[in-house]
Amino acid sequence: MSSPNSRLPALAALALGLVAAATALVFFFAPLDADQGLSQKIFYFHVPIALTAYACFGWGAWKALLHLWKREPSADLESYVAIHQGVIFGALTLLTGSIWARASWGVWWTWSSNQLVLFLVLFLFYCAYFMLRFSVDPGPQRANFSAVYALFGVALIPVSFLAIRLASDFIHPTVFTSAGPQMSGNMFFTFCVCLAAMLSLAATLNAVELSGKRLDARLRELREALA
Amino acid sequence: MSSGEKYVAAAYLVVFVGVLAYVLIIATKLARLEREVGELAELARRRKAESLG
Amino acid sequence: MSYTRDVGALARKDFLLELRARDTLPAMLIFVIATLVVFHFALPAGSSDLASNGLLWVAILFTALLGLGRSFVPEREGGVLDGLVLAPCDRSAIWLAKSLAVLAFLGLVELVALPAFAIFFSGIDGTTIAAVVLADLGICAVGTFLAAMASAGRARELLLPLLFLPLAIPIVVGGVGASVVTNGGRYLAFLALYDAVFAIICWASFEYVVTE
Amino acid sequence: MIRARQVEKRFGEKRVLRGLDFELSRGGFLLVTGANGSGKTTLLRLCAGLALPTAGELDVDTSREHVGFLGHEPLVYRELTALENLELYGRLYRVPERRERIGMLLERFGLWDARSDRVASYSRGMTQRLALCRALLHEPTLLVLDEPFTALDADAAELLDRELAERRDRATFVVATHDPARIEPLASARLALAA
Repeated sequence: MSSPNSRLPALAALALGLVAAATALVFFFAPLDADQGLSQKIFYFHVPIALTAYACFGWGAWKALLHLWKREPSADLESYVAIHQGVIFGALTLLTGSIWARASWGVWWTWSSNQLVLFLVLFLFYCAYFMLRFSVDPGPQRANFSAVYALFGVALIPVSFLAIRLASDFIHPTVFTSAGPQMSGNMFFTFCVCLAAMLSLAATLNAVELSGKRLDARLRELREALA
Repeated sequence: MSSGEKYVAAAYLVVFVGVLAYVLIIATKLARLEREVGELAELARRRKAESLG
Repeated sequence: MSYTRDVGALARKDFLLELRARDTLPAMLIFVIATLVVFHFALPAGSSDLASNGLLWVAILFTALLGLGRSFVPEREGGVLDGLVLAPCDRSAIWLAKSLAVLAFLGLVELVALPAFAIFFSGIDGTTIAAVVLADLGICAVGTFLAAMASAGRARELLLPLLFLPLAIPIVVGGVGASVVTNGGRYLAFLALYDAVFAIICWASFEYVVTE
Repeated sequence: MIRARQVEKRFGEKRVLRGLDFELSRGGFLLVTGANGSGKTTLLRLCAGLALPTAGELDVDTSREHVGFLGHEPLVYRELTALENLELYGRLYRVPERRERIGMLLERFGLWDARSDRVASYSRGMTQRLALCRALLHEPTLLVLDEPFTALDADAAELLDRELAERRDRATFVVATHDPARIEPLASARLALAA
């Protein structure tokens, strides 16, 4: 709680640089996909955003574990903010995924894209996380409930993934490959830069929100001290 | 614009708008914090004046 | 084993409560039959048996939800949960006993519901019954855990379905898969995996739900 | 037995207890007084182990099975009978000679005749007496009692007086009350909480 957040500007600068570089690479460097043409470029940020959302959920669960295990006082807030971030990126995944589905298959939603369906399930799950969190009064109970539910989340991700893979056998037998054909080296490089850009963007937003929350807490302390 | 271009632009727009919405939320929060700090500064100033006077 | 004795004492109390109040079991029974009747009218004539098989799982899920929503009501009145938490037994015994009680109620309801389904719609094979048993384990383990959390919140009745349904989607996938695919072995394996994973998580973390 | 150093308890933004210091030796009797909302109940829940302090240290030198807690709520199932409730707790606490002990307690607190009635049909005083039975069932060595005289009539209150006096040298007590006169003679330490 005490360390001055000096890394935040550096992180923001990194995110800025990477996002700019990623955008430039996507449009001026990466070769046009032979099959899908221009709309394949959605892939360069749709997939990194999805992976970033997973990273946020994972990070939130890790902090939740630290809360339950080591009783770190700041872990509850950090876990909550990370999951909040994950939900924002999850919503973006759904939206960009929907647009991609429209561009490549001509429909706004397809149950045959396992990634999209998985995200819908996770999105619902983490929306319930917020309902749970805000139906309990602030305090240790709220922190515990949130942490336990966040841990359920990381168990649900692989289990749901498996479930949706299994379900595609009887729900929708035709399988599209959503990653498209093999990526060339240039495409892969662009993809990696995009992923780094999204991760750093998420880390920056995460840090901004956390420092805002800490500021809130300190203001409250100050108010109490002055009152 | 071809339809491919349109969809790429739309997807970019969605992400951009998402980030901007985030900025908006942070901005309202910042405004609130600024107001609260102002109130506290005022309180501290009055406190100081009282203790002097 | 003192752990099993604790679980036994706690589960016995839940059966006593149900015998005394008799509100959960009859409600679940009537609900599940009513749901099946509604499904008959929801399915247009000529719908395949596969569709009704899917609906069976919806009926089971929502009936379980009905029972789960009631499961921690007696503890809430009179603050009994504090008393149980203070007792020297392992806290996970509270969860396990409650899960067993809910499982028993759900099992009893299904003893009526599955034959009723077979009469109203289509026959049920052994794989489906195995899937129902495995799914019940998962539903009761996870559902009881979430019901304990939901009952401590402000929006109790509202909260439980929201918490539970996303977690129940894999159960539905496994259950429907087992009942509609000819060789459903891997769906049963998947249900067993689900039960194991979530039962362990619930067992290990229930302590944090009832203590600070 | 209990040592508190700079104990603080807050629920979110609300601070309930702040900078609390006290010590209670084995066999002591701590009388906690204070107005409504001064944090008596919170302090007792901390002592019983139902809650943890947000900051500071609170050492309670005993294990869970030796704590007897009487809270605001009776901690018994309303739809079960007195006997069934005590049976359950007796099993969980592994009380030796459970039946005899339960019978003796019910007899002493005047609930024997109502032992097979649902708690929901009890008056508030009877419920409070049952709650006392529950708290004393396992012969606790640390008794944490929150307003034990609530809803008791004159006879029952006198009974409780005797019960407390009799256990005074066998157990350590933490008792919260807004009416300290009644148990003042038993107290070895006092803690007044400010609102």
